[in-house]
Amino acid sequence: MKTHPRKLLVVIAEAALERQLVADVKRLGAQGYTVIDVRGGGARGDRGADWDADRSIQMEVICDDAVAGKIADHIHQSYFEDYAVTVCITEVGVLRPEKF
Amino acid sequence: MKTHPRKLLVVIAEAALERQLVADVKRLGAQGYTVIDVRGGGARGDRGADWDADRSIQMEVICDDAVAGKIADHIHQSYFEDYAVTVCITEVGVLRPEKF
Amino acid sequence: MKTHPRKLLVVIAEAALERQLVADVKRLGAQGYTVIDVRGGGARGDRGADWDADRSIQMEVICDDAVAGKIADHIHQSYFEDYAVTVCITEVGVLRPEKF
Amino acid sequence: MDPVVYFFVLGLAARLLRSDLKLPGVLYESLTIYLLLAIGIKGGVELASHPAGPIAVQVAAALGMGAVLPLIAFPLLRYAGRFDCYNAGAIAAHYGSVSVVTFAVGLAYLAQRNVAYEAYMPLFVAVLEAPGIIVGILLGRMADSGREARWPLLLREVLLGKSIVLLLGGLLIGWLAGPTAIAPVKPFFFDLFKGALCLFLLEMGLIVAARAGDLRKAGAFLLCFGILMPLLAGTIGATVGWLVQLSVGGTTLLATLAASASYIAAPAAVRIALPQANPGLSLAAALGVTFPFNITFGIPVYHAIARFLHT
Amino acid sequence: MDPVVYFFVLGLAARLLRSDLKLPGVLYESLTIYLLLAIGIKGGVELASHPAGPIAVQVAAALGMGAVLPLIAFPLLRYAGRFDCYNAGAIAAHYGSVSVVTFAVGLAYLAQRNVAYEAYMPLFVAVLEAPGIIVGILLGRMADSGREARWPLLLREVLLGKSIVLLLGGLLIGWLAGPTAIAPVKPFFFDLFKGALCLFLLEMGLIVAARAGDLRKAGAFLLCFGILMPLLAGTIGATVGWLVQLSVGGTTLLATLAASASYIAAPAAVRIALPQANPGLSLAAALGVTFPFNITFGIPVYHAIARFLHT
Amino acid sequence: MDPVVYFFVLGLAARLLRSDLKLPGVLYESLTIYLLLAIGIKGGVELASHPAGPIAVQVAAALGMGAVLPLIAFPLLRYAGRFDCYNAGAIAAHYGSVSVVTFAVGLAYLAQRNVAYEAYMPLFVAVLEAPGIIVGILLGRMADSGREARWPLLLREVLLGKSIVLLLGGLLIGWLAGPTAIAPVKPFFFDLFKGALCLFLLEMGLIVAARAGDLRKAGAFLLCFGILMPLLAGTIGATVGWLVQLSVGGTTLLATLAASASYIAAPAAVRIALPQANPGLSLAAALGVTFPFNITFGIPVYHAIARFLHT
Ligand SMILES: Nc1ncnc2c1ncn2[C@@H]1O[C@H](COP(=O)(O)O)[C@@H](O)[C@H]1O
Ligand SMILES: Nc1ncnc2c1ncn2[C@@H]1O[C@H](COP(=O)(O)O)[C@@H](O)[C@H]1O
Ligand SMILES: Nc1ncnc2c1ncn2[C@@H]1O[C@H](COP(=O)(O)O)[C@@H](O)[C@H]1O
Ligand code: NA
Ligand code: NA
Ligand code: NA
Repeated sequence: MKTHPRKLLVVIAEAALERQLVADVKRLGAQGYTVIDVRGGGARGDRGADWDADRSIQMEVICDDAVAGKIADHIHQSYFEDYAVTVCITEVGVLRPEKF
Repeated sequence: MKTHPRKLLVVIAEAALERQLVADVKRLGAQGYTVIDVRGGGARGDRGADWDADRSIQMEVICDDAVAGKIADHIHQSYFEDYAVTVCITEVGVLRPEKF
Repeated sequence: MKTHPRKLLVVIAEAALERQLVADVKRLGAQGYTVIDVRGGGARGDRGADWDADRSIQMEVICDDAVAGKIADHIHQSYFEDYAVTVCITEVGVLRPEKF
Repeated sequence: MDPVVYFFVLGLAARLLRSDLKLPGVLYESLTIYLLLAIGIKGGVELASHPAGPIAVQVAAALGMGAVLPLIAFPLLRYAGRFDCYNAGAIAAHYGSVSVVTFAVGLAYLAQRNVAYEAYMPLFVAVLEAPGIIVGILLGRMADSGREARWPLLLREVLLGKSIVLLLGGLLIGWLAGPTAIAPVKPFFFDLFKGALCLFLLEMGLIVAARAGDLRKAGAFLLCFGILMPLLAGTIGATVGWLVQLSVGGTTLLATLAASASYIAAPAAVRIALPQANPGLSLAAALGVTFPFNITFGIPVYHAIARFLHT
Repeated sequence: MDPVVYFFVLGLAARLLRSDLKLPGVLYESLTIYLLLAIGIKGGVELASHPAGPIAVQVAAALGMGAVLPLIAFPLLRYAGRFDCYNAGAIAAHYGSVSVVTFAVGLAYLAQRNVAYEAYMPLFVAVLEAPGIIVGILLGRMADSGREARWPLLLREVLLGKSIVLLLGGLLIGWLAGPTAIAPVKPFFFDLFKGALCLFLLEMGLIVAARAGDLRKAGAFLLCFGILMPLLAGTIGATVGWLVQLSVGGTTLLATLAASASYIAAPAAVRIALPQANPGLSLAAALGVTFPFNITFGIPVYHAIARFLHT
Repeated sequence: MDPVVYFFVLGLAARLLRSDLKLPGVLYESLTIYLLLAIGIKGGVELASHPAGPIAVQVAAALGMGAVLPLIAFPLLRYAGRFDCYNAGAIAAHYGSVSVVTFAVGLAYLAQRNVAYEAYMPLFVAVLEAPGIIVGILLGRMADSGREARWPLLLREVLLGKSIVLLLGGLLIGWLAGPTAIAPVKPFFFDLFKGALCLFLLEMGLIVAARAGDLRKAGAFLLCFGILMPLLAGTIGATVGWLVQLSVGGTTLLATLAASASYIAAPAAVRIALPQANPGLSLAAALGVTFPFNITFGIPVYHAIARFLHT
């Protein structure tokens, strides 16, 4: 099993941003994405997912360094100021390098 | 806190494969697994989890290098051609090495 | 895009522990946390999330080394013996170091 | 007090006592969809038997009222409340729009007292949902020339939000099908309505209590605003209803709508269109103050105003 | 048109207009379980009062029909449609099996017109679910000697899929309990049936519209197939029903079942047994063309055929 | 046998045959909430028309019985069953508390036989839920002086668990509202009750079958305990009911409550308060043995005992 290095970009954000984030990552070059419904808490208080305004999502994007950088920068500029958003990046290995 | 290096294998796949994947990873030596309901999109189109045929899962398996390799190879051979499946592998540290 | 190294601590545990774990990580210095409903299996048998006693959660905490160590140690001492709990730690990069 | 309100109080008490009682989010979503459809269908069935002319006039009046309400709320918030443009606009948008559940409690209130009302009143819920939000957002963005507006996206979000689609869809279906064809779905959409409303109010109680923290942070002005604004808007609504010759019941309901503040459609739209606004403020006022006020004291007051105007 | 169909159209319109209306997946699952159980129970209660002999003959005829239908569909798809073995088998499996919701719309159609039918018809839904899938998969795998077949696993998947378990389970419970003991659950399982069906059809509309893209890719042949195959199968079903002496209503329902294409049991089984087939094609035809066709135009046509045969 | 039990058997059979039938977890949660509220409201409506004095005596007797039952179960488990302190306490806590669904099956059983009972019996469900859990946990912790007890947290967990909140809340609402005001929610909370119970029992069957493995591991003693303990507790419950002058129906229900073992409130509380106990053991006995035993054979036995005592 030979793996190729890629980035896994994880974005935790208000559910209200889901549509926009999906459009954003596609536009910035991601070839795929995965979304999970989550709850949590941070600087902007507890978000217990009890109802619409309190729901959060976690989006995962496997991509190369350049795309990860572009997405992270875009989120930084567009959402960090006004929305409950958290971003982190991990090194991962993938089997099919052409896919990501 | 001393940690021991292991692999975290992440498989994102059609929900129809859940039963088979659980059986596969157990058979190939994983001592545990975790499954999450997700939605997403990739080469095989958007999978919005609106109904059965569109549901996806994310399976996480913490294991040693050998088992990770075996599982990845098995998924490569059995599912990559016909199913919407994505695999990636990360380095993680665990506290109880005998458990994984 | 400049990132700063942090730890991502992942705890998979019985849902009954959610309240306590949230209180624990906050007390031990985490500035945020994310919780996902999961199912899975391991040394303590299959936990299919069919009903209350079988539900599991995955908690993710991005934090610095010291806090990650404290949380891991606390979980080790308090929960490993009696509960179905799994912990692993990954290296991640974050954009806003002051946040974690 | 109508027993549906007890369920709200039960939810409130459970969360404040820190019980682990929680309604699954999906149940809340399902109940929302059910209530909107049921209200729509009920109104639609009745619509057929009314002449279109007078209704058109009433609808136009309601539309106008919906656009005017945020114009009243905004300066109050901006100058008396000293909120910035974004927050003033955001809160004005919530109060310009309407709360379906408050309306449903109003329906239950009138039914219990055997007060007749124009059965097509649900039409007004659908009509009043959007204009207030749009005007509120416009006001909030006046200062904000930097960002591009993305109005087409926003208008779609507001006009095709699930509440309008389900209400108008239900109205249309009820109207097309008529009473005979609707009869077989009566046990589901009509007979269960009040019970489902109880469950929904239980969840509302839990949510409101969970946001009690926001309320404390919101400050005294917002507390007062959350009570005085519905009284003002309710009076305006009752006057409009009386002018367009709604019955006492219809006038009460229009006043209730005017007085109610949205917490389904408005928060979603405002969060995208006015991201700078703090959603905690709008929700503290709309959910934490105005909603409980309306379902307990407000509706009887609007009923009294309506009766007063009609004598 | 029956008002339940309006809900389908509402869902369709909402998604095509890109509204954010979404029914929670869990609501869809719950409604499926409810509809299957309710249909089963209703049929079971009636089963007791019918002689077993004639029913056995009818069931055998239905089983045979279910196995034959994919044998007709497969060559059409393979040679006229130029699909490969896998896709031809997969689509044939969908059309060999049945759609419970189409059946439910058929029930509503007959009820509204006061057409009587054999009350044990739900038995045929359960009976017709499996054979078509199994034959379709067999056809699709003919070329595929490489892979091991895993038939035991597959048969369990098909025969113990949730639809058969709930339908047969409901039938058995209804039959064992009988009308008196079932009476207390009537408000839940019978009176709410049509309303729940409306909600389900709303969701079906949303799903069909979301898959409109598949439809475009599927091409003209599949579009025609999706309309002509049900007409052909419906005629066969009506003829079989007439031969085994079902009433006009029963004949209409058997024709409707024959004409309907599965989208609950078949997709799941086919995905595992014929992974090489593109699920988008089967679903585009079954969900995107045949389902809407059947609930709007198809059922009245099958009713007309049934009446014609019985005169 | 009451048809609701068939649904349990259907669930059992489906899972044991390894069908993929699964009820969404959220449906299970929603049904739980519904059943608890409905039972509470029904009891509350009736409470108003009864004198408080005798009820207070009965409640006190029930409280006492709830505290005594684990004191009987514990030594049996500890010395005859050779369980350690933790597990003996944990299992005793489950058997000291009550099962709402067993109670609901008891209601259905009496209704079908037209046996009258004190309509405020749901009050006893709420009253009996907590004491058994608390005493069981106390017993389990006797040996455990090391850990700090966190009793305030634990008491809140038990006394404000969702079952007690919903039952007592429902009782209070029913009592405050009274029969007239409750009438509009009757179709939702009363008429659907038995159907919802069927769906719930279907899920219980699936869950019990999924835990069949635990049962095998639990051993012969626990199997016997799971049948003998409810018979013993049921006899005690019937005697108490007879002493406090409940009717035959009421006595049967109190016996059923005493005999039933909790699997909603107790597991959650015990998991936090006695983490050393193996939850598989308690659940194998409570869910896997006692629950099926009670709903099939137990309730008729308790009814017979009640009739015997009242002659
Ligand atoms: N340190 C953290 N670790 C894990 N998740 C976090 C962390 N901080 C924030 N989050 C998640 O990101 C969301 C938004 O964060 P914030 O903007 O800090 O409120 C929270 O609701 C959490 O779900
Ligand atoms: N680049 C990616 N990053 C994250 N998730 C992905 C990515 N590509 C695919 N996926 C997930 O894997 C599923 C199957 O991928 P695919 O086979 O490419 O359609 C998708 O539905 C996504 O949930
Ligand atoms: N090797 C593993 N990989 C991924 N998840 C695991 C693993 N082992 C255990 N888990 C998760 O952790 C939970 C508790 O584990 P355990 O205490 O081993 O039963 C399981 O139910 C799984 O969800
Ligand atoms: Na308003
Ligand atoms: Na067919
Ligand atoms: Na008991």
